[in-house]
Amino acid sequence: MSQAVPLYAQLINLLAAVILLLGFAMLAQRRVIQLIDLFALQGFALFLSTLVVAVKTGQHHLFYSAGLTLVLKVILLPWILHRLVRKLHIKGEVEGLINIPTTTLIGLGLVIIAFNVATPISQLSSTITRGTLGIALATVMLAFLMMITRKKAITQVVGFLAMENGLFLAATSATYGMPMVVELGIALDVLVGMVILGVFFFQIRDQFDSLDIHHMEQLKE
Amino acid sequence: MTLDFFALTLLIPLLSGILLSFAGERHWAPHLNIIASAATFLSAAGLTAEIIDQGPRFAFGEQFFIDSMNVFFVTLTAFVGMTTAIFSDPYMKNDRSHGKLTPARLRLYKSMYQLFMCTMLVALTTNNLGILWVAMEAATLTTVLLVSLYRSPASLEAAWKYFILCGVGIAQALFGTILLYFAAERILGESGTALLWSHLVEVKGQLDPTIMALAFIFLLVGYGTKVGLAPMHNWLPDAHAEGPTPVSAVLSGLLLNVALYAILRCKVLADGALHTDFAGNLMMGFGIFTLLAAAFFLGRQRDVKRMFAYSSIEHMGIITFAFGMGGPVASFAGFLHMTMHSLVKSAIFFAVGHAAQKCGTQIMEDIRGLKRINPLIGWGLMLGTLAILGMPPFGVFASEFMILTHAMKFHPWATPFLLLGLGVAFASILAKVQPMVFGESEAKPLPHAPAITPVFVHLGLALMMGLWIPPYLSRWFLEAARMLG
Amino acid sequence: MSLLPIDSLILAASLWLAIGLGGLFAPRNRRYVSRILFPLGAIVGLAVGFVGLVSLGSPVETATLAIGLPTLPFHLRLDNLAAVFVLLLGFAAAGISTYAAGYFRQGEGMTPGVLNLEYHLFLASMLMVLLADDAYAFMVAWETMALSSFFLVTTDHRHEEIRRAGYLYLLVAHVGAIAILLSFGVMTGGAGDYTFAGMRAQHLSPFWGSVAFLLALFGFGAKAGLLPVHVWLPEAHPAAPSPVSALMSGVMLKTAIYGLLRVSLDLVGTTLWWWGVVALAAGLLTALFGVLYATVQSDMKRLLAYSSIENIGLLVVGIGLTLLFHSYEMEALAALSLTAVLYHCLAHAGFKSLLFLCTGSVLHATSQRSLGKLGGLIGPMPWVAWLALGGVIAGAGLPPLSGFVSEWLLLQAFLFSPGLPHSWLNMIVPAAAAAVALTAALAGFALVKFYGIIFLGQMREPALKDAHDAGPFEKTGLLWLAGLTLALGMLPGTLILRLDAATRQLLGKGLAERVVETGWWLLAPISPERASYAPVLFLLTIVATLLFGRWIVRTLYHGRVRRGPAWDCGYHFQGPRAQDTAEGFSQPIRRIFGPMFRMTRHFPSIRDRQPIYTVKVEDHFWYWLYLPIARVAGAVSSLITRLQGGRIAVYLMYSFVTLILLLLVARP
Amino acid sequence: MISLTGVLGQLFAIALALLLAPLLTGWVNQCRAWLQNRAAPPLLQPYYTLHKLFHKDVVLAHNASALFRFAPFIIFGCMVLACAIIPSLSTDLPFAPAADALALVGVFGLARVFIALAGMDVGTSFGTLGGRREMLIGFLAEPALLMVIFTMAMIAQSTSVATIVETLAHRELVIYPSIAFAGIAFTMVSFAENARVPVDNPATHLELTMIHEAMILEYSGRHLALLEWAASLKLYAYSCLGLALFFPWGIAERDNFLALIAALPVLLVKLVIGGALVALLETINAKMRIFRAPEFLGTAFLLAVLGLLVRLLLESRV
Repeated sequence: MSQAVPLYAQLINLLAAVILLLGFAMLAQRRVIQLIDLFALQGFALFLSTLVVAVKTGQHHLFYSAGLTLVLKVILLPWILHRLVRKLHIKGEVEGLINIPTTTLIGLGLVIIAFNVATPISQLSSTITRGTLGIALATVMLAFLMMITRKKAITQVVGFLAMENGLFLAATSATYGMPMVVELGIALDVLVGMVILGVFFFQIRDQFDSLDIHHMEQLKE
Repeated sequence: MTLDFFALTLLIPLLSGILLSFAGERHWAPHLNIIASAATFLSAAGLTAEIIDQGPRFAFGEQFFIDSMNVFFVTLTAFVGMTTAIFSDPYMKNDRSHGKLTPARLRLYKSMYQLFMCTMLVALTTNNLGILWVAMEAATLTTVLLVSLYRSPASLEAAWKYFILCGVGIAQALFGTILLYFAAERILGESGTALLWSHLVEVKGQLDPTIMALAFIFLLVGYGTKVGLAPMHNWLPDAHAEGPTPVSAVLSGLLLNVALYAILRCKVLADGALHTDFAGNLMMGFGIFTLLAAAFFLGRQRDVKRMFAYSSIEHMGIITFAFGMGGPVASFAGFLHMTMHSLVKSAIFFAVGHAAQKCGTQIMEDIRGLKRINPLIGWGLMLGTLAILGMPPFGVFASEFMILTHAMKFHPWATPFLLLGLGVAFASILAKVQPMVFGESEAKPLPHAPAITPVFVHLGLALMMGLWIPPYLSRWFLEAARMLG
Repeated sequence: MSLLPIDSLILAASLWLAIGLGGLFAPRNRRYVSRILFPLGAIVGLAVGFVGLVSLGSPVETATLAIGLPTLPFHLRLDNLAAVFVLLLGFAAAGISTYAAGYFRQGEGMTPGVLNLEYHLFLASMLMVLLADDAYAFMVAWETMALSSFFLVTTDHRHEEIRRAGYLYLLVAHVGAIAILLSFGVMTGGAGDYTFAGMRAQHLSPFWGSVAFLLALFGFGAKAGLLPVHVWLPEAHPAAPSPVSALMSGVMLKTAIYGLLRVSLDLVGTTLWWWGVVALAAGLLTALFGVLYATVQSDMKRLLAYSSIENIGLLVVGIGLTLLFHSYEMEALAALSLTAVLYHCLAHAGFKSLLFLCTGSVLHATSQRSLGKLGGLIGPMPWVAWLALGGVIAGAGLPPLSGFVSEWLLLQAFLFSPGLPHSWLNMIVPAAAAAVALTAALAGFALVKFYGIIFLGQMREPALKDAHDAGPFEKTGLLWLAGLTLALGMLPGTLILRLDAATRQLLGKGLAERVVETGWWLLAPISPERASYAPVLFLLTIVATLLFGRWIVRTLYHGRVRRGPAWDCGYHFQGPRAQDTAEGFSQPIRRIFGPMFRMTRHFPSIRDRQPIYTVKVEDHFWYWLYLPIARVAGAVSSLITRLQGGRIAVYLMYSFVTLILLLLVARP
Repeated sequence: MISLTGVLGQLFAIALALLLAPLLTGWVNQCRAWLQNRAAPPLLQPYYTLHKLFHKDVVLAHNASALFRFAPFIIFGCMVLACAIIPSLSTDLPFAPAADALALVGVFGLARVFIALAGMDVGTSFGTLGGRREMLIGFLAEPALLMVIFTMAMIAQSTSVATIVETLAHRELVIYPSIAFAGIAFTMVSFAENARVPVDNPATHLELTMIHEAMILEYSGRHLALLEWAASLKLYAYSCLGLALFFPWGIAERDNFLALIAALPVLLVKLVIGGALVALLETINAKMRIFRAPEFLGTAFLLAVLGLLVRLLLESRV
């Protein structure tokens, strides 16, 4: 194991680590605009890692996946989000339900859990990039945590999309990609979901004059 | 054979959905909605006949396949889809007369309704677990706008929660699917077949147990969110209560089933890989917890649709428990219960929908004397409620009888919990429904006569199944139960 | 004729169903429903009764219907035990249906056609309960019975308290049904064979047998009105229309007794002595409780309902005694007490239906249920009054009518209990007999109150003068039931010869030889030297004395009668208000048994311009058992509803925590 | 089975009861008067009263129903029946199988129900009050009486009165505590049942605590006569029952004609002593408040049950 790790594997591991780091950064980020930028950055790292896998394995559909990632996660979605923020005049701090240091500490715990859960699986993997599965799981969990701790609807959406990133990382890096049909389907779903969300935001703002989700705590019991 | 029933079953709702999205406000659109649903049902029935006749088959390469397990769901889905379409015609017209809806939203409703049916049918018939996931997500997406159709603050809130919670849930399911692929890929290779259920099931014994256990956890929590398993059920009462009633009916009667179907497919693989009762135990645990939680929720409800949404959660708990027990008898009972729940619960929602429209409220304390306003609606609601509470001679009792007796035999520890849940649910629901149906009232008639036939067709079927399950149906259930192992 | 009894009973059930459905063709046509369908139902009932009578003593018949679960079609079986109850159902239904033909007149809240459907469905389901020979068929019939009677109870659903009564009834019935189902489950012994034949084939360990028995006692007790699951009964009976109360009290409660007998003597297979003690204790408590509460009621139907609780208690006492003897293999004595049980079932079906129907006539004639507003109805309603007197005498367990026979048999059984090989039991059982005696005497008190206040004395309301007597259909029904009560009182020997088949089937012993030996007119279950009772002679003596005395007095003296105002010790302010009220009549009981009741009283003060005295008697169990349960359920409910707090972040956390917990904990 | 002497004896017993009953009442009243230092009424006073009452017209209240008119006959019939099955002279009573001891309690119960209903019929304040109290006494006394009978029936292994008496008469003279308990209980019950002093007072009208008199206030003429006669018969029946159960000696048995002849004087002697004792007990006791009556009868019940238990505990192997 300790022999020379191939370059592409090093690259993938590096990129995976970057994605995880960005996940933390998002967790700690207070401002909406920066959050979206971080998300775009994460998407870019994801694109790169997919590209590396694609180059290594030479699977065509992975190139498409990479392209899709680039278009969707790096360009389209951040753009939509930015537009939304501008149109809806979302400003200022993203208040959390729990303060940032605590959140990051919990996140650390989650990473440990994720790695532990993923370890037995990774050892079975034939791919060299098996370690990324743990990172992907950690990314998913961090995104989950972000959704739990944030109050604004839009940050929840970013969290949701970040979760999708984690999943995508798992799909591409750990398994060298799902079947093309599936990936296309997933991408389509994400896109449609985003569009619907956009529609939704306007409806929500019309009704509540705010995108703060604490307005939406009326349905109980 | 030139007429491919399968293709028709999927294409009719898809095409009519697209058509309705352009022409949904025309005066013939409601009829189109009904006709399309009826045609879907007919072709599903044709498909069923074909499957009974010729055995399982594949379609579109190996991407779709129909066996005795899913063809039964397909028929059920198409049937309830048809009756709901019939029901929704006067319902939506009434809503429109009351000024709650605009033509544009009606168009959205009809289009999305058909697309929703399509996604469910795809989810049911696909052989590819990835596509299954995609279809499930698409089902969420198509219904999310239906839930917020009234654009009221409450409905928006409900839709938002529905979207986020189910989205997150389904994301977990995706992780599970990826893990599954990860496990399968090592055996089936990187060919596109590694997510095809028909291939997976043949090699299920070779799948890595550790991965499969993890995958099943993710899939269970993920799809379980859509099933409404506690404590991931929170979206369900909101979405049911705030959406239009036809949507509540199909969500409760169909979508939950489809999500559970997805879990069942995965359970087969997990069982095969693990050789233990791990998956079954998890499902039983979730089932019992869901049942109990929902039962105690019921007592404090004020909104009638919300209450019946909790009742759906409760029944999903029972069904999950039944499938968790496994074995031909319990699975048979599970399928029977799913069928009964679909039929009866949608019938209840039909009746409730009309009742709420008549009384102009969903708050139960303000709905009184339905029997006096409209005896058929009143009796429909009363009988439906009693049926769903497991009173014989309705079919829900038959399945609950089998589940209980099976549990007594193999899992006696669970019996008290089951009974507690059922008892509390009985007490809570009956206490609320009885004064709604009986008593005095002075509500005005509605501009459009309600469609009562679907209610009684559903209840009639439920009654029949309580006393006599047609042999071909029971063969069908048995075969499906055998497939679950 | 090749129509087997069981087939004819299936046919009868189908006919009842058909009659019920027939009402839906013209649901609002009251004449059609009441004048054609109900009498038809009565005829079917009569036929059912005769089939039951005929098949007593004939071999067991079975049938399988092509409905039910795929693995468990409906198994039916007509044996002697079932035949006794079929007989009861048929004959009681004949009378009640005839009465009902005249009863349901105007505006009872429910459409006549629907009512007719519910009523006949109720009858058919009771018949199916008796015939069922597997757990599924039994449960389906049992719950259909509960359901149809629930709808019947809430016939007049416009009143809040009637709806509440119906709700309570169905809830308790359902809880009981769950217990019964569990009991069946235990009795299959894990073999998974839910036919009764399968259960008989199982040999349960004492522990599981006891579990099954206790569950059955609870489950059937809930339907029968055994303490502490009796609370529905005094609510549901008054709420229901009188023919329905009559059916429920007279027949439906007996199906629970049937079930208990079926399980404890037939299906379980073993009998432990302490089961008998448990049943004995439960029965005694129920009987005493029921009769005490009956005495203090002010609503005539509630009074009868509590009296039904008392009678159920006595029946369970009899079952307890039977089990006790049976467990020590003293089958002759077991047969004696079982005969008492069966006889009392029949007797109670007759007289309690009769009394409930009489209250129905009173209710129709006066629109009053409260005893405080009735009185003196023997004048305007002589038919009802005199027939009710028969019911009262039978109900008070007095000779020479039906209630006395069963009570006598029961006491005889008690008397011979010292033969039990258990000194502790020897002590307890006679004390139990004392309690039975007290119960019987108190029943007399309650029914004298019932009769005296409704039919005798002065009319407490002026409107009562316009009360009308029962119509022809009603009279026929009442006469039929009164005739049954008389026949059961007069011809115990003849009937016991028939019942012998049932006891012989369950216990291997019966009372037939003795009865044959001593002749039809004399009832001597052991030997005439040891115990005997000849109701015919009894009645003849009293009638002869009456006639002879009257003749003698008129011959020797005269038969002159003058009418004048009542004397009342010369006290001349004697309006109807001077009579005892219902509350006043029961004052001694409230005083003596004070701690048994939860009383709230309001006394007038000296200065009150309009002094009012009120007393409200409530059930302790309501406060000790039911409300706490409701409170606990409410508390759990409010605790669990916190799960749904409305915050999406919290919801996400549930999902997240669940996932993480499962990942950390769950291992294959 | 049924012998001629039996039938004759039966008829004779009934006739004797009808004749002797008022005399017994008269005797008790006379004794009471002596004990209370009053001038005693004639021994035959009850007969005079009956004769007078039969002569008088019946005055019915306007709203009195047919039940009111039938009740005296039914009550009278019940008492005749009771007297017919209680062995006074002989145990060879062909009528006895008609009702055993349990049925005897039933007979008294039937009479009680009718008299209570008749009391309520006219609807006066006193009538219902009397009916209520009669039923109160009834439900307290009846179980006690049944327990006494149970004790005796267990000794004799029979509930047939005749058999009990035969069995008891034949056993050697041993003191049974159970019989003693039963005897005291029976005495107490008899006093309550016959409207005697600690519970009721037969001699007074117009007392707020009256029971029996309150119920028959509205009766007059022949109806009242029958009721008075029935009351006498009841006292006679209870006396005979008590004597037969606790002092069974001297009662003739089947086919024993000599004993039958001897039985009459023995019975008379026993009744004379018994009546005097009744009068004595009535005199030395004070009338109780109505709500002391439950305690009184409760004690009787307790004693009866104790007797039964003692019987089971101490004597079951005898």
